[in-house]
Amino acid sequence: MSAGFVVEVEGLSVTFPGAQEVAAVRDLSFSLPEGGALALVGESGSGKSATAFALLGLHRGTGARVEGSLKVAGVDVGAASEAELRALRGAKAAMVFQDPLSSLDPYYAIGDQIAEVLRVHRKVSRRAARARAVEVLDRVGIPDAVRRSRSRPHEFSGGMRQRALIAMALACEPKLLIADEPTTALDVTVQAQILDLLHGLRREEGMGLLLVTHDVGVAAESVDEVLVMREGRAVERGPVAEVLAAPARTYTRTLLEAVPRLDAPLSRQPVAAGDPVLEAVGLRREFRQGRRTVTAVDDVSLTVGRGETLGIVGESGSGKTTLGRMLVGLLEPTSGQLRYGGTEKTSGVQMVFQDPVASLNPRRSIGEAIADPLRAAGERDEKVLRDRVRELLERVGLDPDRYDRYPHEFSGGQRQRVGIARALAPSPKLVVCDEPVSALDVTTQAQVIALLGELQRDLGLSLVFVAHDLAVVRQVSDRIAVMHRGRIVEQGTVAEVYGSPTEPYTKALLAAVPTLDPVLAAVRRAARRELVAA
Amino acid sequence: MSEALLAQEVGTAPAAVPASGARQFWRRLRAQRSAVVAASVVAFLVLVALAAPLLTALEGQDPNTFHPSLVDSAAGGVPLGSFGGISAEHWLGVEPQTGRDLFARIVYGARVSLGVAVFATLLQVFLGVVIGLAAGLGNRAVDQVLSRITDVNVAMPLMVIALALLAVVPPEFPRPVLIALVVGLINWAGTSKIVRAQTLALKSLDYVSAARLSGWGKWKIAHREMLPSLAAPVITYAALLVPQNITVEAALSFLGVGIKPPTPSWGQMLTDADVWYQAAPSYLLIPAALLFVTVLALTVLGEGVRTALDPRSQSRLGGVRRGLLSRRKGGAQ
Amino acid sequence: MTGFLLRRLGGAVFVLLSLSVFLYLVFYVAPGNVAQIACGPRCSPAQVAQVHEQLRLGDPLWLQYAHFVQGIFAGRDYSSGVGVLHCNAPCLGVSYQSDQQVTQLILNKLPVTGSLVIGAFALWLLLGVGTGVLSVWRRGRPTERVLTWLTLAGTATPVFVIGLLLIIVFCSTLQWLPFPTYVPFGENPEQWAWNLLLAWVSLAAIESAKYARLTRSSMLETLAEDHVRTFRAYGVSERALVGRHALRGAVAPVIALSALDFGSMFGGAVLTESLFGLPGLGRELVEAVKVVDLPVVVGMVLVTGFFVVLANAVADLLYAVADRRVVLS
Amino acid sequence: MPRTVISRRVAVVAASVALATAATACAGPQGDNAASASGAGGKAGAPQKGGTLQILNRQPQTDFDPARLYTSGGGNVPSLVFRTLTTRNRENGAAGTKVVPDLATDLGKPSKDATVWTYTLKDGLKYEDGTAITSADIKYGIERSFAAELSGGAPYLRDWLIGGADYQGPYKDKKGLDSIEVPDAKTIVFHLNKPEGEFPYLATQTQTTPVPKAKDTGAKYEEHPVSSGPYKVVKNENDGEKLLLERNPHWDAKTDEERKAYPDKIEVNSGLDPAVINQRLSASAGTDAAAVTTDNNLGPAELAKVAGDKKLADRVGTGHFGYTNYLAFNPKVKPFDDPKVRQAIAYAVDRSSVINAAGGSSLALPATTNLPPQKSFGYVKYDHFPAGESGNAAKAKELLKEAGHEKGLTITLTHSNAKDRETSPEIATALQDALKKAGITLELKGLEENDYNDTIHSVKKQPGFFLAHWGADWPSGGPFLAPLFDGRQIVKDGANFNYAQFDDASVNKEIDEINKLTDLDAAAARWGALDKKIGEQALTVPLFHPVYKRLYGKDVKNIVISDWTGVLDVSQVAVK
Repeated sequence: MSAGFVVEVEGLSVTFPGAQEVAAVRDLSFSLPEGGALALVGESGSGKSATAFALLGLHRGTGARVEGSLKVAGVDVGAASEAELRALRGAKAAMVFQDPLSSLDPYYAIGDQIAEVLRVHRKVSRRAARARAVEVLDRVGIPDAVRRSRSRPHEFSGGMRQRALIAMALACEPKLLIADEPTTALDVTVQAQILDLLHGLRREEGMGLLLVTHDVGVAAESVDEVLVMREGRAVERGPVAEVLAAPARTYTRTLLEAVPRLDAPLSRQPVAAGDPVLEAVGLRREFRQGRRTVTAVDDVSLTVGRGETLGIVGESGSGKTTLGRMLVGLLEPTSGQLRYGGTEKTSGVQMVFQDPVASLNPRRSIGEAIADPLRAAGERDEKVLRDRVRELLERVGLDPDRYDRYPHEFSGGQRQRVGIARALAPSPKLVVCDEPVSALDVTTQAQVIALLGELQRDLGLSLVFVAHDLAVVRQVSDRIAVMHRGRIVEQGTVAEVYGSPTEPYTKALLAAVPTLDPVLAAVRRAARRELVAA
Repeated sequence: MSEALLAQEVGTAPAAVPASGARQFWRRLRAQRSAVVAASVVAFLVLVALAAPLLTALEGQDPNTFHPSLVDSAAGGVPLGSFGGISAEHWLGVEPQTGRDLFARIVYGARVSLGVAVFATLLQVFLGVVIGLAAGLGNRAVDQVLSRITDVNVAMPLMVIALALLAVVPPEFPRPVLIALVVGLINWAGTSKIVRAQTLALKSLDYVSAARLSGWGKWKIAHREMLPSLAAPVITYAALLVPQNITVEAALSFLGVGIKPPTPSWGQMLTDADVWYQAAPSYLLIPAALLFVTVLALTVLGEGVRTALDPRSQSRLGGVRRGLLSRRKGGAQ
Repeated sequence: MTGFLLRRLGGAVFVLLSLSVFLYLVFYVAPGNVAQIACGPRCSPAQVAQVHEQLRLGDPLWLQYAHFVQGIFAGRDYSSGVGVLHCNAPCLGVSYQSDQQVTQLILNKLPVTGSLVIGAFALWLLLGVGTGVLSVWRRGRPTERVLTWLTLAGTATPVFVIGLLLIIVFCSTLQWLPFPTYVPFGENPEQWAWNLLLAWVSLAAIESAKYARLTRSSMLETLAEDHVRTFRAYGVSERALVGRHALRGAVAPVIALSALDFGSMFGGAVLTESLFGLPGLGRELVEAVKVVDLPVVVGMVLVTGFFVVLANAVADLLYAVADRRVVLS
Repeated sequence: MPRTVISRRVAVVAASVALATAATACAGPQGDNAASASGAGGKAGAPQKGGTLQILNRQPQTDFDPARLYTSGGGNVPSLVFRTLTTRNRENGAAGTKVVPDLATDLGKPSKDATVWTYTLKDGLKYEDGTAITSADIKYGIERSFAAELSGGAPYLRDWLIGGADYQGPYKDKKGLDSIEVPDAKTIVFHLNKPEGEFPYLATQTQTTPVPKAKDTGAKYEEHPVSSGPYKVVKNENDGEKLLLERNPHWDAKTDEERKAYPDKIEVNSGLDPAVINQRLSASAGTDAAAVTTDNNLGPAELAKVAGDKKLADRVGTGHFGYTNYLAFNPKVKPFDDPKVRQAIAYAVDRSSVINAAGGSSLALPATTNLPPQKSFGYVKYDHFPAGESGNAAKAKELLKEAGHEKGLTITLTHSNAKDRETSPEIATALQDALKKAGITLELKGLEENDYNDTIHSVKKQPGFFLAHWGADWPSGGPFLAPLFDGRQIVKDGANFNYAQFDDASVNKEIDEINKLTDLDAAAARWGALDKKIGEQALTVPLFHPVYKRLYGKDVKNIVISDWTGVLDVSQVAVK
């Protein structure tokens, strides 16, 4: 091992063969000193994950072509035998994955899974391995580790699972921890806890950390250095504070600018709310799960005025999506009333969905999808239809000539634009956007948000913006409603809710949002610790 | 969990199936050598069945003429000559006892066997789709009723009910049609379960929700948004049903309630031939081998269709890679 | 759990009652003079009328059905001539043709079908899962191709073809095995097994193909899942990935399918029973249909239907037990 | 291999009454010619007592009750347990068609006009429990057979005994049947409503088996019928599927000249597949060496195999049972009302292809008469419409032309779907092919077995043209011609066997006249003549008479096959 580097990468290229060969990583070089922390930051398709996988030789046997020299904890990954590779994996370099639920075997107890990994690398008895499993579970902060080690993954919450996965990584005391989007699937408060844990572990165990993330904020919180990647190449590399504060490259700058910030100046002038286009009173929705009844939304009342944007924030399971669906009439409330500008009929309300892939029928052209509401309204004249759809496509920034194309020919952001066009087609008064940008890269995200704002201004639309990301919501909303366990716990203007939150839950949420300033991040980490301690 | 098993059988949930146009489907089907071979075999058999009158005219025989002089009456009617009486006039020999031409009976039999299987499958698919859709789209009560009816359908022993039903219907009713009807009527539960499960899955998809917001009615949505997505699993399942139904026809004939003489069918021939395995082995082996080859080819083709429609099972390499790189990103939800 | 069982029970009762109603209707319109068949070919019209009355065939359909249902819950009395015989609840009636109590008849046939199904079941599970695991373990190599084709061939072979060939080869040509005749287990366990062997093998050959495919596809699916990637990334060997993680993923579907097949086989092995001269439920059923012996047909279909319904419930239950992520509903 | 076997009673309807009871009775050989039949077949050496005889059968002995059995001559297995007033002569060939005394001392003493028949029982007759057999038990046994619960037997007692038509059996009618008198424990007197010279034949049927009233359990009696014969039922499992018979110690060979009873035990295993039975018999391994079957013939395919194996061929018993397969017309239906059409069809029939379809010349003999070619039936050879071996299409066409069908004729033949090679599709398709040559288009209407039986036996539904068959309940012309051609036996609202619905005063009168004869040889001659006369009407087209071939095990000796049953007699065989 040369000069105390745990990772040395020289001229790495990863190419996926296929009808269209994809060069995921091109000529990438970097190194990570022992005990150091590096973040690979990039948007989708930047090759950051392919790089992480290459470090453990996980491309072997998949047909992917890996070139260049790779040294991890002293092992030449390219030349190592299967057995040598296996000895590397888990023991010297361990990986933590994005989705903790699917990354654990659903059929075995957590403790057994950790013990299995341990026994692969160390000649220890089953009993000793189990004991070590409990030890590491305890280490990552799982309460009552002895008992919980006998639980299966589905009996854990998301954060707990991620802790368990980290415990597994710790089991063999590796020199390097590779964390691949470790918090992307988690709620923001949980994300903060996991990042804190990783931070603590790195300091206390002296492990190297390679963090792979799309979220600059997450990187800012956790590492010493960042490597910004784009289309398989390194764009910029440097100490985290430097790169984030004074990016040298345009792309880095664009990326940073696109990241919604809690501390950014408010771009919107609060709109004086017009007549209410939507009034909800005492909405309640129950679901039956087997014999239990779960209340997803509980006694929610809200009003949306003409031209106004109401932001609804909440973590997973807070009931915000259920609420959104009730507002447009996709779900019947169990009780409560909905009035749309004086009538109870669901009309003039449309929705933009979260997943741009799932919200378009893959078997129908986008033009047809957009024309649907018009046809349903009784428009039969093909020419009128076509003209209107072309107009809409143009309005959302798409080439109107792509009327007859199918969804898979569009990128995620473009598809979301199609979704918006479809929602606009019947000239609605109100559009409910359910996490419209959470599936998009930050740069795309910013564009779509901008588009929504523009449309709202031009068309006098009212919007309900449902999202988990506090910064995004802050950016687009006039008023905010914070949801927690089916109820609205706090409601007010952006300035009120973000500036002087009254509810502890709101405070906790805001405290958990990662910041782009590493120094501030450290301060807030300390604050969080205090909050937990308190 | 029977639905889960059926899902395993037909592959993926609809949401995961990307837009695979017909062209893409053919490309993926053609990429599999076994499927291409199987498809050729099936095509050949279909051609043979269609061209039966031509082929027999070529041979100069027909399936129903007796040739008492070609069998040894005193020895029970075993064909004279070697290999079951194979000759220039009778390419595959003759049937014991009657002396009818075996080649002619086999090619005509192909018509019945394939026809019945295809028709029965179409019926099963039609009923399954209608009932499954109705159950998936209807309200709780409709779903309950239809699901229970489906359960009843599952619990019906095919052979027994077929025996009973075949006995009830007047003999004037054309048998092949009847058998196809009965098999279709008794055996649609699998399709309807698949369709129901997929419909329920589709119902929760965003693009279906979007269509609802467009203002379309329930059935219009079913027709426009769901049916195309149901095609993949249903076609896959149907491709596996066809060979099954060929076997069912043969089995019904085997139990004595199949196609009525003198109409030949492979099942019928096997039934008649089974006792002759020692005295006239070719009489048994030829239809048995044909049945085997047909069912095998159809099964392989069905597998191929499944693979072509369900890219998830496309290749192991792809599977592993997708496994590695899936869920790269996505909402924090 | 209790709710699940109760709902299932309700469903089962509905299914079974519907089946019996359906059969009553079908047989009501079925041709064939039941009384004449029961009486004998040369009975005089007067005698036939007597039998007709004795079997209560003159009752309206609904009343016949009501008596049938009553029999299930309360038992029935019928005349032996010299006295009154009682058929205890659950009484499925008395055969029109042989005067036997249907319950007794079923109990007589059940061991035969049971012997067939249980033996074949064990064999096909062993063969099927073994083949599936082997083909996954050797994936991409010639072994897998051979196994894939073998299982395809198994799926494609009708049971009577395979059974016939086995009989020809082993009983007729090689004479290694006796021509199959059912010997009760209690009488001679060894002969029982030898006589059933070919039947087991033919059923298993076909069924195991299904299991091999299911095992293989479930395992491959599991292998493509994220958690297997996790363990691969932790240095766990391919053998352990296949044998421990992937196989575990196949357990639930295999168990569920087993339960289903096990249930449906009780009424569905007609051909095998026929072919191997096993006087089991399936064969009896087919024969009863042919002589319009409604009580026997209804009784047997109810029993086999019961097995199917039971198997469905057991399959769901086992699936949920094997795969803890599933919620019973 | 896997023929599903239909249940016994249906078989009965389908097949001619007697044969179908194959399950219980019937069968026997007479070699290819009388020659081979005369010498007892089977393994050489004198038969010895002892050993266990295995019987491998298809049909279980579901009805093991003498009241319910429909057997010819007392049946085969039942005859081991049930003795009757008279019985068939247990000898090879034609000698076996004689009726001989069994429980009775003689064949019965008729009154002068043959309406009263008196029987005296032998001395020393006992049941298996040692109690004496009385004539009252025989009367009771007969009365039981009138009960609806125990239906199944032949119709003759009901038709012939005074008051029989209205009697409902001893359970409903405790008073009993007055036309059977038992003046003392040894004597039984039957009063008939008309002269019946063939009553001794009827007395061979199991209904004349004594049943002790105290032991009668009604419908359950079949589980353990009380034996009067050489063997008693020790085990009866699954409704007659497995039987074990052991010697009845109270049976006295001195009272029974017919049953040899060599084996010590008899085991009956039934419910077996026909092919398996034949395979086991041909392998003849282990206990199967001492095995026979009483209900399973060799099929054509198996025959082909046996033909090539001399050793096996030696173990085949061949027999002839009085039985005819024929085409039946119902002249009430057009165009079969026209005798010329019927004759044309008779000319057009290709018997060689029909015989091939029936199993070939070894299993079927061409038939041109209704009566089987046996002396006891009074067989008179005739061929009124000679078709030759393969049909006379020219003559048929000519007749059709005369009948106004010069452009050809399309008719429907109704047949059953049973795979019995009798009324089955194979025969129908063979006819279809043959009639085509005469310009007749034959459409086939195959009915499921029940439907078929229901249809052809119902005067209302009966089609104009169908496949049928008939076997005699005893070897005489009476039970053959009377049910088929006696106008008074047309049953309007039940099972009718006079398919032609033929009612001719002179024929009816002749039947009555013959029935008066107690000289059975004289009667036979008159039956033969009557058949020839009826044949001129072309009401039927006789097709073939079946030949039975059955395998038996290596160790089986003393094979006796009478023309009465056509199959080997299990009461005669020895396994030592």
